[in-house]
Amino acid sequence: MDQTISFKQVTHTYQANTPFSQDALDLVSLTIPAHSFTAIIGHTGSGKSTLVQHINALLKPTSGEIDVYGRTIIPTTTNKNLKELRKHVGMVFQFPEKQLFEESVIKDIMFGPKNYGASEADAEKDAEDAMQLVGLDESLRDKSPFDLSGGQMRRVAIAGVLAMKPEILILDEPTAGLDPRGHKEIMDLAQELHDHRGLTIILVTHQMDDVVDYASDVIVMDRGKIVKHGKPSDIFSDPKWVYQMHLDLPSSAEFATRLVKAGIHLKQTPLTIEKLADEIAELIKWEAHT
Amino acid sequence: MPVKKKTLRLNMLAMFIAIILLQTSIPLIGYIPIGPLEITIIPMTVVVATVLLGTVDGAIIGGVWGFTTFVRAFVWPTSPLAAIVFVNPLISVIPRIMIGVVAGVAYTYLRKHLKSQAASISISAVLGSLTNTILVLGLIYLFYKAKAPQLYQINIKELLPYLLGVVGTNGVPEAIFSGIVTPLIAIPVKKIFDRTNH
Amino acid sequence: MSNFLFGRYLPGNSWVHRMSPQSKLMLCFFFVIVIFFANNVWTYATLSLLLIVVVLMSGVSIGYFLKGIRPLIWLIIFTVLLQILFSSGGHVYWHFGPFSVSDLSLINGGFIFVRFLLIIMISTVLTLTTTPLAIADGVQTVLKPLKKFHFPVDTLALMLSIALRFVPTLMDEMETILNAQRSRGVDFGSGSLRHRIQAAVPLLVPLFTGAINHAENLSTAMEARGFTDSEHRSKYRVYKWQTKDTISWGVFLLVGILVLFLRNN
Amino acid sequence: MKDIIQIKNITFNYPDQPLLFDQLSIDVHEGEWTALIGQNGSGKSTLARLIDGLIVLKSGQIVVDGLIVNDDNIFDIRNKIGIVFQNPEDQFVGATVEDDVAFGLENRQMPREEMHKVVESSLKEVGMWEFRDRIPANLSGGQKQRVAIAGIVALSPKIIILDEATSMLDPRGRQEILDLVTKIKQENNLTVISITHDIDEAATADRVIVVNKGTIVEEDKPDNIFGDIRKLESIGLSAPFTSQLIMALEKRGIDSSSQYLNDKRLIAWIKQLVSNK
Repeated sequence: MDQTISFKQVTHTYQANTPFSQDALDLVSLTIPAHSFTAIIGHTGSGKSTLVQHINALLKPTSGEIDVYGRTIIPTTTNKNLKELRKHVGMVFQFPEKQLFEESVIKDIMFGPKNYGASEADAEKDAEDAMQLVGLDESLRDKSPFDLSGGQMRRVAIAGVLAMKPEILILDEPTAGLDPRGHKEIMDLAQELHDHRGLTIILVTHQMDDVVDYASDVIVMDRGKIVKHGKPSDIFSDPKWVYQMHLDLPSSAEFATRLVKAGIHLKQTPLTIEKLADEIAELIKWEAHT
Repeated sequence: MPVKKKTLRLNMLAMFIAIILLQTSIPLIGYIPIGPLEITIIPMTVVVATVLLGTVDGAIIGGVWGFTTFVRAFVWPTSPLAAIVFVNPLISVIPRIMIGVVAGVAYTYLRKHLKSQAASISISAVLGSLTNTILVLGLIYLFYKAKAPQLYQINIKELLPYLLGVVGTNGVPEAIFSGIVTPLIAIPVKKIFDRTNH
Repeated sequence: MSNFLFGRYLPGNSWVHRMSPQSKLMLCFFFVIVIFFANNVWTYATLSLLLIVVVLMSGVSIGYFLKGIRPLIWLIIFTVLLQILFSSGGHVYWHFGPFSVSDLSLINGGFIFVRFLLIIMISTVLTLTTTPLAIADGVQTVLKPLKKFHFPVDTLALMLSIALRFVPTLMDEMETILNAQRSRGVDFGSGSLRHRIQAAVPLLVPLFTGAINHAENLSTAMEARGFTDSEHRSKYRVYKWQTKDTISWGVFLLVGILVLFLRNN
Repeated sequence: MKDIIQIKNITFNYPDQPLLFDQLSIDVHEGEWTALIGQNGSGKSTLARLIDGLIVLKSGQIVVDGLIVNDDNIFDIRNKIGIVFQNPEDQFVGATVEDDVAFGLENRQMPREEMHKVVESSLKEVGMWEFRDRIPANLSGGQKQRVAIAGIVALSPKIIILDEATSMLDPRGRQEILDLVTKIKQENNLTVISITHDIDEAATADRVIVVNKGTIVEEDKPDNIFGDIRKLESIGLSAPFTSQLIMALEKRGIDSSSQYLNDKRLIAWIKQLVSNK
């Protein structure tokens, strides 16, 4: 079976009289290989959320075709055929803690697996595994999710998605509102899932530092179209273009452009602090030798 | 009442009004269609409001739903029943207010006499829902017996069994439904409410 | 999505747009009351004529009205059929069990149809030319006399305005919750009755808890901005009574009197 | 320099929860930008609410511009302080942008004609005048925060508190809000307190107070605080970008001998190294 996510000429038009009508897709074609870590970036309203919601068919295309690991979604696909697909595509929405509703942590996490037909015992086992994976202490198991801290609630929500054992995980700004420690923990979890559990990760984000630190591929969207798809180094090599897209550079690249403005010329645009330090060190040492 | 409590009450009521408005305009969270009939889940919202905010505020939220039903019967009726019956403000508003009153009185009493919070909420919800059904039925009967002027004159003598039948067959599953689901919703929501309301 | 309250307003600058919301609101009520008194061709014709004038004065193209009525057409037809089949008296053309069709019931059916149209059209004019906020303000003005009886009119108005302001917010949140639970395998709107009923829980609990958090945070923010109580505040938005309102009232009252003259007693 | 806010030996806890502050004291200097940093749950936001009298102290005293925070003074104090809260959605009271800016003025029973002038000038100040008819649902988070700032500017306070005001915005929106507050602070000679876990926001402050578990860990100029990356990380914060770069350069044998430099000075230093040697 074809292990990719592919969009073929996908268009999505919202009802013309809603204020969101610009947030649509316009003949999008792309391929995301399995086991990749792909970041989707673009300014607000560029169509990122619309794009990812097609991957688990929360939205259906107005025209075109989407293929997710061999399962096809076309405009006429009926809801009946979607459940099987959604089981394989986990979706973590922005502020996912807002979706919690059960009386205990474990029950909330078991909700997904049970909906997809797992027995009580299997669902519980999967939920316990998911708790461990996101680093929730076992003692929280029977507590009400509403008695937890904000950071813990978010883990419960993410565990609720992971318990369904998805092959593809979509994360829509998973670190919004978290402090630096919480941010790092969630991003490290995404990396762990990608590196050691073989999940395909699709990350929607505004944080360019996360893009260069974690993603292998980047999709840039603008006005419902894909304007670039490549490695982080391809995307950020042209600062002017990045700014034109109303996007930011990663901190290191941004700092590098300021160095250039100050007359210090680097060989290439560094994307991480380590690369930047290398370049500066080389420059200083080279100067020192002459 | 301290300012803080007063402001919070104002905003709680505002949020419940917003939810009622949403539920009356979005079927998915307001009505569950079963065959030709539909069960409304809005009485449950009124009961949740009553459990959180007390009898008076529950009655206010019920009244808001009633008023919305009334206005809607003119502007955008959901069924012929609504167009014929709910254009009478007494039929559209009073039963809805009484949901809050009955559920509130019942809940206050049951909380003192029953150990289980879930059971108290469940029984109050059933009573609240039945109050709505019985009052709507009773008032329809009363008004049409008394030959009050109507907006759409229909020979009600023939139609009355039909009207009573529709309201009745809606009312019973509605009450059962309220009894099962309301505690599942009210208990976690009350937890959040009590935490913010210290 | 059948939206009877929101997203219907069409910005404009017509006579009707510029009238004060309180008089639009009251005139709408007045019109509906006058309809109660119509009972023959002449009275219905008079009211229809007034309605046509109002629609023309609103500057809204007729297409919007038709679009507004289309979803209701089956309901109207059904109600009219009920009227025709369940009326008694007059010359009976056809009958079967409790059903009968007579000349009188056909005429009455016609009147009910017109009545339905008139009411829906006049309220559509109101919602197409007035924002929900202005309607809330109109309600506040209309209820102002109740202040004498210590009815908290201003509190009610503020509550209503906050509720209206939060409807789109809660609607967005509801959509996200819906999608989140969908991707956790919930099928909304299908399956057994028990299943459908249970599906309300994962939707409504998050919706309510979110609303409570909004209420709590908003209370803090309002007090930080110097809010104490709703009855002692000045008002930024005031809709003044204008000559347009007086003229419109004059016309409506005249039509009302005319209807009383023309009706069969 | 005058202390516009004096927090003296305060103790506070929420019902059924451990003490959040135990004998905490902080002074805020007039006209300065003070950043209060700490991870989520460290009690930073509670402090803002205590200063504004939105919640009540257990013991100790807070003095704002010469007035003790208590029930009698509360409205005078709220006239002196404007708070921009974390969630842009939850402080937007009015149905439209201009109604929202007017909300605080209505509370103070300002006459209508004056209100219209003030609303206009405040919205122009934050660049949202063209958006005055918009409803909040059609604004971005950053735009809503601008409206919140206009609502504060309209009341001409002496102190602005940013309570995690940028944490829910994207990086661009964040920078725009900080630039706006900086501009308003300069024009009106305001005191700013920014409560944040964003180190880059704190780096622009005159003074930084690090709070952890309800106590002050450190209180100093940003330069002296941001040098110690490990210490910041130990309390759940990250170091500013420049500190991280300096450390990376140290690893490569390039020693700055200074612990912290802001970006301008760091660029100058690198330039000097490159051209001198």
